[in-house]
Amino acid sequence: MAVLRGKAWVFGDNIDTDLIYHGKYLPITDPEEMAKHAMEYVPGMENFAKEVKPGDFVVAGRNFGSGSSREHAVLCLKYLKVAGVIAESISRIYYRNAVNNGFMILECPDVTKKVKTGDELEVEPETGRIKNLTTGEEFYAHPVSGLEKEIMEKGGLIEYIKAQMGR
Amino acid sequence: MGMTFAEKVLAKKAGLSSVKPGDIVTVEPDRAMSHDNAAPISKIFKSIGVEKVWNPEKIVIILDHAVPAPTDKHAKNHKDIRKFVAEQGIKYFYDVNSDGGVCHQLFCEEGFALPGHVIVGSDSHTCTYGAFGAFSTGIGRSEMAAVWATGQIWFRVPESMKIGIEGSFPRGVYAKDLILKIIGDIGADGADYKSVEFTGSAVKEMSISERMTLCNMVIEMGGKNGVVEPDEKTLAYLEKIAKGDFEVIKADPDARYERVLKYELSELEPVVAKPHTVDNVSPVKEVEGLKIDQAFLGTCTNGRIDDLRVAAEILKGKRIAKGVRFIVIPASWRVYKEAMKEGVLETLIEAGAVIGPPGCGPCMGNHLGILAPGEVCISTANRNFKGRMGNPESEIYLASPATVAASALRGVITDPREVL
Amino acid sequence: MKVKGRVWKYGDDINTDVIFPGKYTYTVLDPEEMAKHALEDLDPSFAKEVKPGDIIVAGKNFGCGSSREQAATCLKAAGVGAVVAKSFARIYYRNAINQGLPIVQCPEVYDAVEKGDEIEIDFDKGEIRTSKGDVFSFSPLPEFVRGILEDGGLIPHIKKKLGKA
Amino acid sequence: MGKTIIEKIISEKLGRDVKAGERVWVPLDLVVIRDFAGPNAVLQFDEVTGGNGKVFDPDKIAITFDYQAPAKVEKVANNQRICRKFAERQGIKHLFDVNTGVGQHTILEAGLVTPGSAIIGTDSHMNLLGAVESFSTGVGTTDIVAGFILGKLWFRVPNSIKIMFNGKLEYPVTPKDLTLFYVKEMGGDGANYLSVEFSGEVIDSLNLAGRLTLASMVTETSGKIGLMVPNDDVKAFLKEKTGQDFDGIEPDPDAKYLEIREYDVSDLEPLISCPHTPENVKKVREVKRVKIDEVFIGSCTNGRYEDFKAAYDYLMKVGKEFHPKVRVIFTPSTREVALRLLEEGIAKAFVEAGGIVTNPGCSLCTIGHHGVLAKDDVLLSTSNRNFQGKLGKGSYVYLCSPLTAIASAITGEITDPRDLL
Repeated sequence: MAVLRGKAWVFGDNIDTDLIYHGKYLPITDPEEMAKHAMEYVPGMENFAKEVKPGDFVVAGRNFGSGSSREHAVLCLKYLKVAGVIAESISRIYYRNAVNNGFMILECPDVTKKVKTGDELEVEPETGRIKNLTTGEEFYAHPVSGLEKEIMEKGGLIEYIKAQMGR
Repeated sequence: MGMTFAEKVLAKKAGLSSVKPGDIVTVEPDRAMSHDNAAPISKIFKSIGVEKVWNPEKIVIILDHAVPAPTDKHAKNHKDIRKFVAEQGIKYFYDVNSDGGVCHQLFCEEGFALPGHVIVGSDSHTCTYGAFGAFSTGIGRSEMAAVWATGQIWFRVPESMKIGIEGSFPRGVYAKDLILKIIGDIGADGADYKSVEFTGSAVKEMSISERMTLCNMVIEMGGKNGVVEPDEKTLAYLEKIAKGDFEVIKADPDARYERVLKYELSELEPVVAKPHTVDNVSPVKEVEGLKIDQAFLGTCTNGRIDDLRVAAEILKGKRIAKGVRFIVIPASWRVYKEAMKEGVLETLIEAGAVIGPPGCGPCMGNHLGILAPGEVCISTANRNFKGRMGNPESEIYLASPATVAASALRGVITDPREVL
Repeated sequence: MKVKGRVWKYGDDINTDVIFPGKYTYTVLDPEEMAKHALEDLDPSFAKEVKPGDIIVAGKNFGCGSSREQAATCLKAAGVGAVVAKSFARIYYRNAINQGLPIVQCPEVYDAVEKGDEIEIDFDKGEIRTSKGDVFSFSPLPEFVRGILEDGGLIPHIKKKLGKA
Repeated sequence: MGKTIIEKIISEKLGRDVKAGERVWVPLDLVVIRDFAGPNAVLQFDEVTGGNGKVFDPDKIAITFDYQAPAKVEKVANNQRICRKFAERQGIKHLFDVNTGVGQHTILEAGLVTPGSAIIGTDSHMNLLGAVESFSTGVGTTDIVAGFILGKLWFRVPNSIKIMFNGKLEYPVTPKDLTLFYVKEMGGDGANYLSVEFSGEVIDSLNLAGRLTLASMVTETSGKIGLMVPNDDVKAFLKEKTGQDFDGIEPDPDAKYLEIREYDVSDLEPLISCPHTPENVKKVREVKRVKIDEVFIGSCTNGRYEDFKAAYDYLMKVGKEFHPKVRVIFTPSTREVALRLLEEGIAKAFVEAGGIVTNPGCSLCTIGHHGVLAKDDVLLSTSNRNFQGKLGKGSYVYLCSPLTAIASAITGEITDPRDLL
C-alpha cells in the first residue's frame, strides 16, 4: 500500500480556481508553463511555485477549487509534482479534473486545524490515513472510491479508457 | 519672396517676419495632445522636477489605445492618468465612456484642430489635423514631457512639397486609394522631414473626412505634417465646435516648393498596400482572389461614418464569407451613435460583423482582433508593418473601406467595383 | 565623443513596429525589459547577442512609423552605441536625440560594411572608420542637438536649463 | 421508488433505472469546446489519438469563441485557429466564431439544447442550461477528450435537493437578487456534487432569462446542475428555436431528496455579493457609501435581452445619465441580443447615458476584454464571480442585479435601486 511523505502547505477556505491558476494564463497550453503560475494569486503565496518541493501536499479549508472548469488548476499542481490536495471539501469540477488526471485528492474534515504549513505528513491515499509526523496526530480522510478510484489507479481517464478499449 | 504654409505658420508663431527651410525656431504650441501614453509622459514630466504643467488648458488627453482596458497593466496605466489629470487640473480629458473615441478623430470632432494652430501630439498620426489647416506633428514621450514642462518646442523649418490633385474619383475609388497611390509612388521616405500641401480642385471637392484620410497618412511617407488649405467647408465644420480663436493661414502663391507632384483622380483605380511596408502599393486587381482570415474597418484613417456607410452599402442584406472575421470599430462614439441611428450598425451585424467599442482596437496589436501566425488581414488602417497587429508571422494589406468590405463579403481580396 | 563596436546590419525602412512591437507599449515599461524585445520581429538574435557599444547600420528611413519613443529607448538600453543609417524618419530622429542615442546619417557606410565588422565613430571629427580602413565623413549634428546628446538626452538637458539638475 | 429529475434524465439516456450514487457512463448529445481550454482539448485529443483520430460524431460537437473574442493576444488568436482547423478537419459544422457571443447562450439560441439532453463543455457555467432542463455540466479538457472519443462520459448520479421559492418578487427585486439569496443560503459549497431542483410560485412565473440567471449561479454553490421544469415561456422559446414541442420532465412525487427547503421570498430585498466570495451576500442597503469606478452589465448570468430591457426601463424611470466618473460597460451575451438592443433603441439609451456597449462575448468576466481593473478599483458587476484578483490584482468586485447596477452607475456609489424610485 503506497504511503506518501511530504511537507504541508496550508491554505484557507474558498481557494478558487483564479487563485490556484489565474484566468489571464488560460491561453497557455503547455502544462510545464502552467506550473510556473500555480497559486500565484493567493496573497502571501506568490512564491509557492518556486518554493514547493516534489512530494509536498497542498492542504486547504472548505470549497477548494471552486469556480472555473479549467483543468489548468489541476495540471499546474500536478506538474509541480505536488503529491496531492487534502482539503476540507473540494468543489466538484476540481474533483473530477483531479480524478481524470490521477492527481490525489482527499476530503478531510478539520484538516486545517490539524496541520500547519511546514508540518511533515504521511499519507496513505487508499485508506485515507493521515499522520502528522510533526505533531504525531493521526486522523482519517475520505478516500476516493468506486469508479473514481479505478480511474485514478489507471493514472487518469485517458489511460482508463485506453485500458477499457484494450489498447 | 513668398512663404509656404509651414514657413508662414512657424514664422508667425516664432514672432519672425520670415523663416526659410533649415532654420531652427522655438514656438509655444497651441495644443499638446496625448493618449494612453500620458501616463509614462507624466512620469518623465515628474522627473524633470517642475510641479505644474505649463498650461492645463492647452493639454488634451484622450484614452483610446486600449479601451476599455483589456489587461490590468492597461487599467493601471489609465488610473495613473486619471490621477495626474486631477492633480494638474487638466481641462480636456476624455475617459473611457461614450464621449470618447480615437484621439485624432475626437480631437477634430471636439474642435481642437484649428486653422493656423501649431499642434503637437505624442502620436505619429497627429499630422491628421492638417485637414483643418493646422500645422500638426507627432513627437515622442520625452519631448511631450518637455512641452508640458516648458511650453516650448523647437522645430527645424521643413522644406515643403506640393501635391496638386485634379478631377474626380471614379466609382469604387476613394481618398484612401489616392493617398496609398501617392505613398507607393514616392516611397515611405518620399516626404521625409517635409511639409506636404495638398492642393487643387479635387481637394476642394473632398469632404472633411476625406481630407483627414489624406493628412493622416502623410507620416507614412515620412512627412512632418500634411495640410489642406481651409475653405468654407472647414469653417462650416468648425463654426459651432471650435475651441478657441484661430486665424486661417495660407501658403503664398509665390512660395517655393522643393517638389511638386500632380495627380488626376480619373486615372486612379482601387489599390492595396501589400505586406510589410505602406509603400508596397499595387492595384487591387493584382492581388485579387487572395484568401483573407480577417477584415478590419476602423482607425483614425478610415473609421468615420462615411467609411461605415460604404461598408453597409456593400453588405446590406448579405452575409460575409464563411471563415472570415469582420471587425468594425467606429473611430468615435459620435460616429457610433450616428451609425446606430442610420441603421448602419444593424446592417453590419446582420452581415456578420463584430462591432467593437470605439478606440484603436487591433490596429497596433493591443486587443480586439490579434492575428494568428500565417493569417491574412485586410485593413483600413494606416500601417501594415510586420507584427503590427500583434503577430510577426501574419500579413496585413491596407485598403479603402470599400475594398475591405468587398473582401469580407467574398472572403478573398476583391475589387470593390465588382460589388458596388 | 567616440563609439567603437560591432556592426549589426539591416535594410531600408526599418519601422518602429519591428524595432519595438506596439503590443508591448503599455505592458513593458522598464527600459531593461524593453531591451529584451528590441528588434524582436526583425531579428530575434539581436536582443540576445547584442553587446554594449554595438552599432546598427541601416538603409534609408530608419525608424519610420509610430512616434513611440521606446523604439529609441530599447536600443539605448540594449547598449547600442549608435545607429548609422542612410536616412532617418523624422520622429525617430528626434526621439533618438531626446533619449541620448547617438545617430549618424551617412549613406556611404552602408555598402562598405558587413555584419560583424568593427567600426569606430568619432563624433567630434565627424568621421566613421571601418576595419577595412575606409574613412567616411558625416556632417556633425547641429550644436544645440549635440548639447542635448551631451547632457544625456532631452530631459536631463531641460533639467539643466531649468536649474533642476 | 420515485425519481428526481436528474435520475429521470439519466435513466432515459441509459434506458434503465438509475439512482443517486451510481457511477454511470452517459451518452452525450453535445460536447462543447471554447477558445478557453478548447485548444488544450484539441491538442490532447490529437496526442491521444495519434493525430489522425476522428471524433465520435462531428454533428454532436460545437465550438464557441467567447473567452476572448476577438483575440487580444497572439496565443489566443492561435488557439482559436487551432479550433477552426480542427473543425475543418473533423467536419464540425457547429462553429460559432468571434461574432456570435457567449457559448451556452449561443447554442441555446441555435436550438442545440433541449430538455433531457446531456451536454458537457469547457465552461463551469455550462450548467445554466439546466434552465431548460438539460443536464449540462462544465468539465476539464480530459473529460472533453474522452467525450470526443467515446461520445459518453462517466458521472456519479448526483443526489438532489429541492428548493421551493414561494411568494412574489416585488419590483425592483429581480431574479438576480433571488439568485444571490440562494447562494447566500447554500454557501459556496452547499450544493457540492448535488442536483438542485427549483420550484414554487416564483419559479413558475420566472421567464427563461430569470431561470438562466438562477441556474448559472448554482456553480457558485458547487452544484452540479440546477433544474427547473419548463413553463410556457421556456416552451415557447424552445419551440421557436428547435421547432419542437417539449413537455418537460416532472420529478416523481415520491422522489428522494437529501433536503427540501421552502422559502417565501415576498420580502426579499435587493442583495449584493461583496468581495471576495460569491457567498458573501448582504442587503444592498447594508453596504454603505462604497464608491465605484466601473459597472459591468452582461455575462452568462445577466446578459440576456430581458436583463438589458429591465435595466433600460429602470434607467428611463429614474434618470438618464450615468455618473461621469464611472465607466459603465454593457456586453450583450449574443449577437441576437445585440441586434435586439439596437432595434429597440436600448443600446442608444445606454450610450446616450454615457455607457459603452461592446461586442457580445464573455468580455470582462474572463478578463478577455473591456474594463479589466487596476489595483484598488471597485467594480459592480452583474456577473457571477467576485474572486480575489480575478478581474485585476488588488481590485474589488461586487455582484448585483442589473437594476442595482444602473442605480449605482447613476449615483457613483453602491445604491439600492429602491432609493431612486
